[in-house]
Amino acid sequence: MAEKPLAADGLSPQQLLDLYRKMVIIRRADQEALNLQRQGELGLWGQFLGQEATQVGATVAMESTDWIVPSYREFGMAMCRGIDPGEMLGYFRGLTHGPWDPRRYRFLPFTISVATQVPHAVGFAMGCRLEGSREVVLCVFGDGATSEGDWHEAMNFAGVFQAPVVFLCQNNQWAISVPLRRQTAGSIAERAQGYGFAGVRIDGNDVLAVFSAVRSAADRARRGEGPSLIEAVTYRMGAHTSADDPTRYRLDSDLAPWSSRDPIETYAAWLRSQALLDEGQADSIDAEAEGMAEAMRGKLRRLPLPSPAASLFDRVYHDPPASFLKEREEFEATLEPVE
Amino acid sequence: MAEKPLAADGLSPQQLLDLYRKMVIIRRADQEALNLQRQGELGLWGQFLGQEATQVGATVAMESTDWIVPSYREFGMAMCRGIDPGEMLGYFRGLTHGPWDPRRYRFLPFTISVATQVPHAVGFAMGCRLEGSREVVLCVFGDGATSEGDWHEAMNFAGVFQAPVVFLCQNNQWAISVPLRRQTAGSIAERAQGYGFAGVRIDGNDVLAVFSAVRSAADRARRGEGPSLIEAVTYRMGAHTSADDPTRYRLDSDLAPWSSRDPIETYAAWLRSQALLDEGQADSIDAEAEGMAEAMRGKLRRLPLPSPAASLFDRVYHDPPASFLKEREEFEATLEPVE
Amino acid sequence: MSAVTLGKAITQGLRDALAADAKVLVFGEDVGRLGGVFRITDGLQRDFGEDRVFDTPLAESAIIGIAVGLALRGFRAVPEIQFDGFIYPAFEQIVSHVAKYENRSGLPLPITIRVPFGGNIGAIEHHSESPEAYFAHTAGLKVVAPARPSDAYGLLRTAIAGDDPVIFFEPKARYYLKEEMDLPVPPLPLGRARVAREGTAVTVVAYGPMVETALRAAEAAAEEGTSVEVIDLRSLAPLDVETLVTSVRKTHRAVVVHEAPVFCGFGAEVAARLSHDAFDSLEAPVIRLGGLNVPYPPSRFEKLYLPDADRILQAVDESVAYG
Amino acid sequence: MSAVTLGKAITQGLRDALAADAKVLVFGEDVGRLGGVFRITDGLQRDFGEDRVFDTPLAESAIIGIAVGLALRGFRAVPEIQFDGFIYPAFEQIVSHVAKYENRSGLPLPITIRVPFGGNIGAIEHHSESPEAYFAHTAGLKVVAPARPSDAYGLLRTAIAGDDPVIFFEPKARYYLKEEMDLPVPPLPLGRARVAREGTAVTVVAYGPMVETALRAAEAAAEEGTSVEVIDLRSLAPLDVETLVTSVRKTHRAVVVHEAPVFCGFGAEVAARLSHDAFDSLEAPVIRLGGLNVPYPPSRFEKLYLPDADRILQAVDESVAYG
Ligand SMILES: Cc1ncc(C[n+]2csc(CCOP(=O)(O)OP(=O)(O)O)c2C)c(N)n1
Ligand SMILES: Cc1ncc(C[n+]2csc(CCOP(=O)(O)OP(=O)(O)O)c2C)c(N)n1
Ligand SMILES: [Mg+2]
Ligand SMILES: [Mg+2]
Repeated sequence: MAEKPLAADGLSPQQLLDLYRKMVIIRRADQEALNLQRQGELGLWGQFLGQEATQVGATVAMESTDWIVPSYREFGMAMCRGIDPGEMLGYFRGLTHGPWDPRRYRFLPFTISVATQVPHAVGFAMGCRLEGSREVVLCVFGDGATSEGDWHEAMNFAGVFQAPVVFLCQNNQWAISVPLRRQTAGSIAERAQGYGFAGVRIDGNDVLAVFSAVRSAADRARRGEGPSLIEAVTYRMGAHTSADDPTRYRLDSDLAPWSSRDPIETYAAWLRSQALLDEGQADSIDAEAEGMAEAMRGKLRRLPLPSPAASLFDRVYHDPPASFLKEREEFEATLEPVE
Repeated sequence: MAEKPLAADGLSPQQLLDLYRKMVIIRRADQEALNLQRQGELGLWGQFLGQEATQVGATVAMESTDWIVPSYREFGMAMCRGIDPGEMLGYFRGLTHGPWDPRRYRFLPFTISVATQVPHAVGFAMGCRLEGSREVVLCVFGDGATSEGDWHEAMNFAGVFQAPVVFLCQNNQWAISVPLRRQTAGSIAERAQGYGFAGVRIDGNDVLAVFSAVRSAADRARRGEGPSLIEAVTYRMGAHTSADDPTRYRLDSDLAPWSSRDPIETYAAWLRSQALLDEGQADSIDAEAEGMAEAMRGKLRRLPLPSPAASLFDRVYHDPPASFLKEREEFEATLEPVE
Repeated sequence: MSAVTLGKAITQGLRDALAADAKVLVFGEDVGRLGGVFRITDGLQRDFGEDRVFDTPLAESAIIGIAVGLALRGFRAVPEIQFDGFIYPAFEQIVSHVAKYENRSGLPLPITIRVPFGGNIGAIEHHSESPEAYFAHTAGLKVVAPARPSDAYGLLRTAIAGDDPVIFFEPKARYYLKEEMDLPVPPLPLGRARVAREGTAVTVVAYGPMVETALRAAEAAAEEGTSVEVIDLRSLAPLDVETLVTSVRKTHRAVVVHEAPVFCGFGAEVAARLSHDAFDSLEAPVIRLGGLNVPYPPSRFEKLYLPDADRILQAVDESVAYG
Repeated sequence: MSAVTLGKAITQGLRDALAADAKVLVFGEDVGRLGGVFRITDGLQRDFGEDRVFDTPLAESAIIGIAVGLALRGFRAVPEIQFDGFIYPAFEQIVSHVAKYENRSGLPLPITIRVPFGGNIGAIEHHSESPEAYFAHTAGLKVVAPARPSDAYGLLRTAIAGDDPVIFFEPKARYYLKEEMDLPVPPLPLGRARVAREGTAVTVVAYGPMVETALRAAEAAAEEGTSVEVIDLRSLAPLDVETLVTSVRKTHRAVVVHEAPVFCGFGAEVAARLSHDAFDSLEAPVIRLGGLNVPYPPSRFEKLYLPDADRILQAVDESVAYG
């Protein structure tokens, strides 16, 4: 991995180090969330272990005015956008369907229903284009998502309307228990050509490769040259979610080759080889990650239980019908029965 | 068009002539149906004028034990399969949703809901494969259909399960008023590659080119080599349906280049140049077509109005619930009130 | 005052909405150059340009999906689904996103999905469906179905100007129904039924295409000496229960009619609600009329499948004769 | 006799169906190697091979679409939709084809779509939906929702062996509910409700996950001296109106309960039907209980959203106190 001067070219030593820092921090958050789930603090957790390079590289490659439309495994991306991880865990704790303001962070809500966010991203990007804005949309999904009809319809719309959108497939090679070869006929990246735009397959464990592919796709979109598809090949090192038991369908030997390609370790080695990371820096990043984990844990545990009536009723309609407000009142009455 | 010995190679003079005969006959049926619609005998008619070569070439290329899964514009294909055109018109007269026995003709019902038949074809073909049968499925759809999610999902399934299916796109360049360039990003044929199988773009107005592409795709499927996609480029010379007014969105000059590429005329010229068609034969085919049209018209006009109760209730369930049979009885009672 | 058809009132509603707010976008299959298969969007692309009124590829799920994205971006999306029977491919986007995205994001979601619906037009399969109950049952949506031109205009303007998603069902068999009026009429709040005809003996509840049929039945009943009150719901969700109950408190009898199959149809909600809220007032069971519980039939049989004025009259007589 | 869970009864039903007829195919997302996210298909691929029990790509519309194709080819297709909330992408295939294809082709369409449904499992969005009303309203489908292991087994065998499409809703929160029984039990005809508990004062109508809740409420009511009859519908379409009416003729009062939102939910059909057919027997309005008319909430609030034994008891008391 030592021969990566080109991709690194545009980035300052500080920025290169920051990529490492971000990967370490989000991994720590991932690990902490898993622990919290095991301790019963979260209803569910979906690890992204192994996918840190894709998440960090792609997010950093976008400008801060750009928008990100995620699936559900992009917790790391959301962190890179500055969303508080403890707050976000409210989602996995079952407290709220939307723990952050999507406009503030330019990061749309998680989407559980696989691939259904892809047309949202395209519509959003069409809107940017109509406005003559220079904003670009990064739309993220998994390998399994590419099998859904919505994915295809959105690709075609993006091509027809030349929407400024970058499609990023986090191909982690599994959709729950289904491996890529039973999921996907042909190749994901190659499908782009059928829609008349560029598709590339890159090493999703190489943060600089991800950065550079996403950056140039975003630049093209910004210049009005339309959409691109990036297939970042990575690996889901953990279970699908905390509800999953991968030993039922995956061999340890499947994992082995990927363990040696850990995105953080390989990048750290390269940084060291370039004298961009020393022991002291590594330690202080680890300490920062530890602090983040502690803060996240604390924040999660202190998350207030929102008011039931507000949670259930207040974000259904902007202009709630009178009958609906009456139902809200009736509901509140059942909570605190009048004597 | 004179240099087509290769494609023609496998076909006897008789077979070559028969392709012409079939095209003439189905065109005559199309024209007659349009007249019948204008006379108020049909609720709707969807012309296939200009697409005769694709319909005849493809149908003849399949073996009689193979199956065809059509969209709604494949009246000509159905005729080539021996389905009585007068009976079939019962569909467009509003008498029945299914005027023929799909098993007898190995021709599934028309599908109005665009692209939704494509997964049916794939499932059917998966079934053929599971049975170890040598039967192959020909699945037909329009250019517009390729924009639907179902189309994509079915392509991917076909690739993953190596289903013995031939996908035939009748790219007539319009989906009602929407021209190909606003419908389709990239190229239809090229999309096949993204699913890991062969895609070809052929001249859909050249009956021999269609025959040969479909025949070889079917052969591959039969040998267990999986699906193929054929994009037959043709042109919808008429309106979308009798309810449509193409002058609102299409110029006469759009049509002009295609008028000179009429599939029947060009093929007739080639046949004549090869001394495979003489005036007498042409006349007798015209006469046969005329006879067919008369018979079709007569048949349509004599089609009995099916019994209402049977039409409404008898093909809903194979095992009708008691409550349903009671509803049927009540319905019959409203028709003939008991004194 | 001049006679305006329902179709033209909707066209004018779209036109005025496009003129009033540059964020309004109209799109769907064939709505641009062609002006829609029913010509409802006729002339809009010419007058507002291809950016604001545009044809889409043939993909209903994406049409609604991009509407969500455009709405999140700040546009007011007015997608058209070409026919009732082609809304099903978009069901996931509607149920999981259009209905729920406000809940998850806290953002407004101004989407008005126009759907020509209902039968009686002699069409082939999938062109005569009445899918309104699916959407009425989906929390987070507003569902309207006007019956006359002025309401269509007024409700459409309200729907488009509002910040919540609305499924806007247009009774396609009534596109040529006329009303004397001056456009524009004021925007009409959603959720208010209207008494389309006053009466005393039985309440007939209808919406969309069946209102006209109910009015014809009421006319015939009047000739026979039975005074029928006709309620035009206009809005299914929210449902104006008060107007319904008020009417039944007066007539003590009710019939509810729609084109969709009776089983688990919207009439079930009306009947269940009236049977509950007006329990003590009802002197006869609420009768439900609707399409038969079979797939929509070939067009030659649609008149037997759908309720008509005769069936409404019979139900009215049955209700009056009860008890 | 041994204690069998509902989940295991379904597994056994699939196993016995696969063994009984070589044309039976089980497929869906993760049903093969993994044995399903709920382990309902556990061991089936191992025992019947990858041709008969197979994983599909992640595409619900195609899963149902190929089921149609396979059924037309002569197979008995038993697709699984992984969660209730993921059936919507397949809605078009279900409504336009699964429900209508027999009508159009005259051919049998043996498809049993298994759907784990309902809430109360602490899940994230889209994993706790109760979409049964959408399908009950769709003519051409049969819709069942068993509540106990023996019924689940018996109904599943009937569904798979039958020639009509069935939407088979499995109450996922009850997969661990046990019953003493010997498998196999005989196939159970669709369309027959059962009296799950006899009573005299009020009829509580439920299905799927709410039957157990209703029984608990009935138990509590008995302690308070109120005799509650509980009806387990088992089948929503066809609906066993006779059993319902017979019960209400006896108790004169009814409550209907489900997890789905009340508005236009399946309870509306039951209430409308009872209010009509048992009009003269009813001494109180039929009360409907269900989820609130809001999107399914974050899991910490689901207990407030869903009906529980307390709310059923309150409704029972309200019904008894009426008039
Ligand atoms: C429409 C839909 N169907 C099924 C599911 C259940 N499900 C959740 S995640 C998942 C696999 C997704 O795989 P992929 O797209 O590769 O993303 P990954 O989980 O690997 O990040 C499935 C089947 C879902 N969430 N949405
Ligand atoms: C799902 C669906 N959406 C919309 C329609 C309305 N519609 C009927 S045909 C058609 C265009 C189809 O174009 P194409 O697939 O190219 O076939 P062609 O009519 O040209 O043969 C449209 C939009 C439909 N039938 N089904
Ligand atoms: Mg994956
Ligand atoms: Mg076309």
